[in-house]
Amino acid sequence: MDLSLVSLEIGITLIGVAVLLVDLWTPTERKAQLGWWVVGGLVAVFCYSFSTFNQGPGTGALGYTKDSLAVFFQGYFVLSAILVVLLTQSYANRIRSGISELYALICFALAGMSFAAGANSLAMLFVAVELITITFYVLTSFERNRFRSLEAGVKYLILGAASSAIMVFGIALIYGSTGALDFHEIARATMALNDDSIMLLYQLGVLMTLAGLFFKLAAVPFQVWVPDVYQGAPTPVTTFLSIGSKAAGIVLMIRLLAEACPPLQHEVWLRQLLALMAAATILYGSLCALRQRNLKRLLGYSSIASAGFVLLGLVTLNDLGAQAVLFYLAAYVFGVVGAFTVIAVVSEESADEDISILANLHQRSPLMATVLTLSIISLAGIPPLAGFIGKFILLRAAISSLEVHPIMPWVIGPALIGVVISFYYYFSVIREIFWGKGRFWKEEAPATEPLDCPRSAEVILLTCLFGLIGLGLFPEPILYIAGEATNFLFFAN
Amino acid sequence: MTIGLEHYLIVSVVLFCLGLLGVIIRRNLIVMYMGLELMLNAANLALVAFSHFRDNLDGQVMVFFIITVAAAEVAVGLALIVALYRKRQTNDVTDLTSMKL
Amino acid sequence: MEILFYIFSALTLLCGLLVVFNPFSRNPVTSAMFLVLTIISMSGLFVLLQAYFLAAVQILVYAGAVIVLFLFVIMLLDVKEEERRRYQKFGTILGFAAVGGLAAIIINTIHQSGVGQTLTSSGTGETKPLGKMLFTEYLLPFEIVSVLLLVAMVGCILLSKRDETTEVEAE
Amino acid sequence: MSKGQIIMYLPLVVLLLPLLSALLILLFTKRYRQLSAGLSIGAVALGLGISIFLYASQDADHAKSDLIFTWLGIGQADSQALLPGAPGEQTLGFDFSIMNDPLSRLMLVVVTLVGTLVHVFSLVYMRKDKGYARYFGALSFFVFSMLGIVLSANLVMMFIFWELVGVSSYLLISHWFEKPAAADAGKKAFITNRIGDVGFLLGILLIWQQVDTVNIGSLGGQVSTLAGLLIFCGAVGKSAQFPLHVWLPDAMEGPTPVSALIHAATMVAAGVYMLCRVFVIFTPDALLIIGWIGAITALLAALMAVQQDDIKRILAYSTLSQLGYMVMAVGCGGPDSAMFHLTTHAAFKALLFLGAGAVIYACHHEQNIWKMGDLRHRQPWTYRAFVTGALALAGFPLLSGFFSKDAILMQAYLKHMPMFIIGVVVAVLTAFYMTRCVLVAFFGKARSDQARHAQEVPGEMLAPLIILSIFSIVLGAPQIGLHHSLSADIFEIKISPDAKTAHTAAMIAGTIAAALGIVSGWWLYKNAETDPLPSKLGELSRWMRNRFYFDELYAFLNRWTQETLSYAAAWADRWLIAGLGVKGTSGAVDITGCLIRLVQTGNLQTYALLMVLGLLGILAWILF
Amino acid sequence: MSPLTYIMGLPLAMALILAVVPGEKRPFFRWGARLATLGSLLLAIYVFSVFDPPITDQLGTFPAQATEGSALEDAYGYKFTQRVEWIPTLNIHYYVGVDGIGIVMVLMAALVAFAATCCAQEIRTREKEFYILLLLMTGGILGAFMSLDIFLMYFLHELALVPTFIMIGVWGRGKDKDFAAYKITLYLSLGALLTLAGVIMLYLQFGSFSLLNMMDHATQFAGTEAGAFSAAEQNVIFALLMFGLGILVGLWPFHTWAPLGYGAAPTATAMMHAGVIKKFGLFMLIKVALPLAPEGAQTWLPILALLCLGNILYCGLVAMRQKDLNLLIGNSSVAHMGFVFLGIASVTTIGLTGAVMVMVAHGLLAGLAFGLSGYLYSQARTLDMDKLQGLLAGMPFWGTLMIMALMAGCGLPGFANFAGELTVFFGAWKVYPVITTIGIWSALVIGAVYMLRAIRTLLHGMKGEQTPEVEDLKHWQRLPYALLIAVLLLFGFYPKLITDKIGQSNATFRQATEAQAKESE
Repeated sequence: MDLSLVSLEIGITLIGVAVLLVDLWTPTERKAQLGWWVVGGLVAVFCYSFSTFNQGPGTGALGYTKDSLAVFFQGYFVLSAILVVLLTQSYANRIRSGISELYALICFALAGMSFAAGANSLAMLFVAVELITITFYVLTSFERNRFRSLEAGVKYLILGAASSAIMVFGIALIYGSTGALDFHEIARATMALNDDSIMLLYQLGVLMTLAGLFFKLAAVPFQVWVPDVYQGAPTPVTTFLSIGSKAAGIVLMIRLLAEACPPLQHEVWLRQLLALMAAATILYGSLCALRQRNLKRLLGYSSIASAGFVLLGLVTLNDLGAQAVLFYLAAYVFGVVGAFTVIAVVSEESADEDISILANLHQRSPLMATVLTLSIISLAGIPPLAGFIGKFILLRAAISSLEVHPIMPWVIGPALIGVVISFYYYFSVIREIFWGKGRFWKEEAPATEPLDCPRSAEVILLTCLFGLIGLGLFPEPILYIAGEATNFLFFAN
Repeated sequence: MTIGLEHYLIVSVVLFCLGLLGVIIRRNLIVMYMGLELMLNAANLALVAFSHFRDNLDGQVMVFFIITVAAAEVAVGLALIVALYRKRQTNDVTDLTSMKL
Repeated sequence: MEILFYIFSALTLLCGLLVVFNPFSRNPVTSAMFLVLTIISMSGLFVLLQAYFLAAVQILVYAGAVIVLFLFVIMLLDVKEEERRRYQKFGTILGFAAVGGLAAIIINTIHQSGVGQTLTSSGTGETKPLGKMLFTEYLLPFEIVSVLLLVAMVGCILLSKRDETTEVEAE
Repeated sequence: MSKGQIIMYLPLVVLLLPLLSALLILLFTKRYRQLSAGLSIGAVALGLGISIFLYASQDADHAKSDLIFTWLGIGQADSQALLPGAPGEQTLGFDFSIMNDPLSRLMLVVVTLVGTLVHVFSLVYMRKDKGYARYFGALSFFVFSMLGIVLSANLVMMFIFWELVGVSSYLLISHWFEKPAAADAGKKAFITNRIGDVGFLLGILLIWQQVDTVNIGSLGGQVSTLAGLLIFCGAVGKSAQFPLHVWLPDAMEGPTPVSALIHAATMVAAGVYMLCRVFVIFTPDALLIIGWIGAITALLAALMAVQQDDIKRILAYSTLSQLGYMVMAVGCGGPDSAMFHLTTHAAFKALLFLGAGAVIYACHHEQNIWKMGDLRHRQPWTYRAFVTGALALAGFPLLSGFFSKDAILMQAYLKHMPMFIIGVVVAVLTAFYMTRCVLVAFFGKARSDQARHAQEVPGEMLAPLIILSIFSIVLGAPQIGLHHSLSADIFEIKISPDAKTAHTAAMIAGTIAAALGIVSGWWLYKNAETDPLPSKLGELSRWMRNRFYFDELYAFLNRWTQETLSYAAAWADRWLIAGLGVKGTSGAVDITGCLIRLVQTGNLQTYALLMVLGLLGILAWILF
Repeated sequence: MSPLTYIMGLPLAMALILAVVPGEKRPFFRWGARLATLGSLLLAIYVFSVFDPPITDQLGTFPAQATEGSALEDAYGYKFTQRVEWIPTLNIHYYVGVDGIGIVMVLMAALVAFAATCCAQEIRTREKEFYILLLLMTGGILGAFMSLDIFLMYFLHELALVPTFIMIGVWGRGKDKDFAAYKITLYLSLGALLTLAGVIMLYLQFGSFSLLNMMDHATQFAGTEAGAFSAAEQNVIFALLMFGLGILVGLWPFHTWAPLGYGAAPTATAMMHAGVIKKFGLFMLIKVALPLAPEGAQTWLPILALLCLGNILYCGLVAMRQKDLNLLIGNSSVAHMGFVFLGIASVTTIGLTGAVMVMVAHGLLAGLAFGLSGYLYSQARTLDMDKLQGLLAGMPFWGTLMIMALMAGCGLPGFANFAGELTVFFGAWKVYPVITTIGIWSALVIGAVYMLRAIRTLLHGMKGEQTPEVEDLKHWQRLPYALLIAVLLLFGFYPKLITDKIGQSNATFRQATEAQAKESE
């Protein structure tokens, strides 16, 4: 096999191992600086692998293909990993020891994600998912002297393991009904399958496999873990969780639906299922967040809602929807990272995560206030920021399949309602920034002294600033790439 | 009657459900892990059965991976339990409710 | 043949049940022990399915490693058995119902699909092709699993090693 | 510029002069009292000159309107649209064009004449007022809008100036805006007028729908009764006909010269003028109703006037009844006599008001006639002028009022006998209450210190009185030929055969009526200390005194219709829409959110259970 | 480069500049904002003046761009167009240009914006943020009125959403300003989302966002079964647009946000929002919904007519009961929207022209009224009419302007409002006689009642005992108010100025009215 196919993953893994090794000879106080090297390495590796990437799908012999979809997501993952590493670095003094292990683990998770991006067989899917998940078990409980971190870790581990067990059983059933693990062979086999009795088994398998992916995506009814884990995990990990592992679930789902089960794409029940879940997820996320005061939990709920939007794009089961999903994710990164970065800095300074810590932020640090506001606006999907374009094309995709599926109004309606509801809590964050009362129940005036954020955090903030505005005003390039990546993905329509 | 694929599958399904039951009703984290192990093993059984009756080894390869992953999972999980126990002398899930709503 | 199958499967299920739901003892050690039995009897089933290699691996990895790990931790933390009274009736009943429903659905589906009738061939369980596949066709997942093990190792070390610095409550 | 063009543009000049002065005063000269007054007077006086010139230079062509510019145009201006024209596309265009025919010219003279005199009178009367400049500005603005009504050649234009007259009168009535009564009176006047205007506008729309034009010149007979009556509503509001008459007496809260200008000569006359303008559109039924409205107004107002004590209010009610007279005349198909009476009435009623103003000025703003008395020695000239006016109003033979009233009575005699009778009764009452007023105010002995210390007013105030008294003596005389020119030239009304008998009958009836009224008044009020009538009439007099409780009735109606509705609406807005609707929805959403959150118990096994249940549900739903 | 781009760009550019200026330089922000809006105003006046007759290259100094749609642009009477690719994937362009409606709206918006920036005196804290937000708002709405690409239109309009929220929250008045901020934001976003759905459906119908192409297609579709989109779809789309945009405008019963929000908003925001941004809904309704979904319009317009009765009558009655000046003005402005809706509901050239006239007039009027009340608030710190009485003697200039504003509000001839309402009545009379009658009653009587009550209590009468000491407008403070009232009078005395311009967009009107005309045959 030619290693250039997996050069990216190999590179990433090597970076991870290298960090582990270099760590041994690095004095403790300078360990945090390794982050810059990791970032540099990631950029270099990505550029190299991208330069050697030859258009057209790579071989699927090893259950791995490097088509444009994979490349898009690998780029996405690398970018988010870079941002997360930077965030980790500005978060370093929370992590007393093992900062470099943290970098390494992020790299390994990244490797898993980029394998997932190209996963082309159930075995690959399973292994990649497990690599990601198990890494995240460790990452989530990384601050092991914080009880909440451990609690989050345990919860995530048990629920995650349960869901992956379910997924494995589903894989077993698919394998049993088609006798293959490779997506294309499965597709061929299902085409051949004529009697629907076996088909039933196959459907069961697909459903259970999807359940495992829904868990990663945090879609109702597999969303319950999200708020606790998001709250307990270290903020960089939370960020990675909500942009990385969610996206891995999405790409796997797209691949599974698009490549492994062509016959199901015409099934009504699949659309109904996705539609129902999309509506439920959006409403659940928006409603639960209404009274939420813990910022990380709030963003957890909001990420549930956005998972609902992703499903809204997937309901269409066509290229348009997939393209919308891809762009939505691209826009989503900057919003989430920006928000979490500011929250990380501010909550670290005031040892609290209540929304009231944002009071006076406009005065304490205009940059952070601006970025947080813009991120929130973008998450809420208001012009002129990236999030709006994302929501726009998602709605476009959904509405465009309006006449194809009669269920659509029942998704779009709740979606719109959910958006309006979500505005309430998004705007209460903005309110807190600009005229918040602080801890009014303690009658203590909010802090006013200027708040300085670390260099690396500033880099992230500026990146997000440009990303949000740039994608909002000039979405064309990403839209084009996303369109290319999802071209002729689905057989149906 | 001869033992067919279906019998094995039924066994695996029941085992799977037992594991799930363990996760749901037992509050001792360690036992919950055992439940998870049972679930994975059930899947293994199904895979092996299928691969046997289908004459192809992909299933067994899968099982190989699953076993490894399960081991890793357990290792991490138990380490986590150790850390947790250091912090709060418990391994009962009902004590892990500091974050809610 | 049938006898063996019935014995092994009965053992598997019984011990599995006793792992999770032992009316006589809530002690994790007991559960661990029954887990061993489950594993072993299951590897017996593997043998019946002519997956000899996997049967061996099963015994080695599980009975050999995993269970030991379990017991190790149990001993390390000298876990007392959980008191009976803190037992949510509602949750249990609902859990039984849900799981039972799940089982019913899956079994029913399997039965309807009739794979049992359609697939009735029996191959020969050699290990060689397995190993071949593992290192050709499934090389990449294999490597990934190795990375995964590395991660697990690092994770275990990180999580279970004591901090040099004094432990402070973060919240 | 040819003579024709000059003639064409002169009315425009007359129209714009007061506007110009008003603007100048508002923008620049507010600080300089005399300058402002000078501007205003100059404008209106110049206007008077031009109008007299116009009126004198009668050229024969009638109903001639000149287009000045297009005020508003819709539907013409799609020059380069490539699309084909839509089938049902309408166009709408309102021209600003001025009516330049003898009728409008006559009205011009009347308005500017009275206007000038009132301006002059105000010079002194308002001297001590601190809103002097503002007063003159508003006065000019009023003259402008009044002239606008006179000159406008289509109904929309007329409506516009109609409204402007309303607002300027509002400004003038509540000139002393710090006085609550004045402010309220202004408000009442404006809103009452607005109610009439609703009808007017609806009428315009209906006419536009029926004959597809709003130009007065091209109006024909093919207008429905309803439209005519709706148009008439405007007149009802503006010239205070029953049932919208209530605002006029309160309007007396304004400065007296204003009352003289607005509520005697011009604004209230606008309604009648408008009726005469669009006379052609009225169907017989419409005319009948109009006539009766006029008759009722005339009678009611006369009865009310009998028992008023405030000198201005007496005059106000007499104005009402005289306006009723004119409207009745229109209703009897005699626009000429209506216009005739309008003209003469303008003269002597303005005279009376200004006289009253002089009296009030002398008595330091004492308006109750029972607190006056014996003023004929203290203000001899005012006395003479006032008496002249009173006699003219009472229809004393050979004075202007006599002739104009006869013309109306004659019309009534010809058309509807009942109206004739009412007219005669009203004539009697008129003579009676004027006699009462004169006797009580000027004869007997002074009943208050203000009356004792009163002395004759300065010349600037006397001059208008003198001039107006001359007019009110001679204006009606057949030798002047006003009536003849109106009936023959302007309205082209052919003399009906039995006009002779009607004329004699009217003349006799009028004379007798006047005599009767004066004699009874003399007999009752010869040096009376208090009013003898209440004792004689009892209940009836109380009703007269309280204006037959119309205000109370309207207040009641308003409270129980519009006010109640508004309360209900406000309540609904607050509690149903904003409360139940909006707050309810948000509350419901909030509660739902709180309930759903309870799912997040934080207990791992609950979560696991939920997931399994969810999976179970999905599988059950899909696979069965 | 079309001058329109500058009109929109100046405020936005200035917002960027101000963003980098350190917050201490407080005068800089005020004058920068004024400069930018003044520039837009002057340009707008220039465009307005050379808009008609049709511009040829040697006449207009800005040659119209030669685009493939130029024939269409001429057909629909659009000038000063500029078209640049923006998002090819979605077939979205930066495409600006004005027809008659657009140009009058742009002029109005620029006027009010300039006045608003001048009236922002009261802002003493955090001026930097305030002026940046104000400029964002201004640029966005100016752009929305001139964009020929519906996506761009929507996009630019939404720029105002967040600034409104923050402005009300930070610089707002009253104790329940938070509630007001949330209410206005949620309402507006709900309306915007419904509109967005409608816009997307339109886009999927026509495969393009370009207003002109869509209208062109619509005409070709009209009648023909093939390619036309069915009446059912039109019904859905028109309903979405009607209610979505209706919410943005305060269509009954979705109006309660308006008085509350304006009552709580700082002066400049209230002026911009009540005057300009609120008009966007109507603008889009006329420019997009009517011509593109005429058959849907046939279904829904009668309902709109009924609902607008809610505005005209009900809100008028509500206004009669208001004790707070801002609430009164707010309710009356909601009531005035009813006339516009009436004009729209009677899809006739006259009615639509009238509607646009009312939009312009009311924009100026609302700006003026809220500016004046805001000044009063800055003086007296309250707008409760029980506390404020007899102010005319104390502040003659302010009082006179207030009287004029209120009089204009109750449709006095000589002000542009009267011309507009009159036209609306003429347009609607033949279609909805009863509703028109009620409208006339409301306009002439109810309006007069509450406006005169306001004058009576606020200005006339003796000075109340609780009335605080207030001082009149000083010399140059008068500028914005004088400007607005002058324009109101100008358009009132010579409405042909705008009716001629509006006539330029007859093509749009025709397209809107054709279907109805067919219906009536």
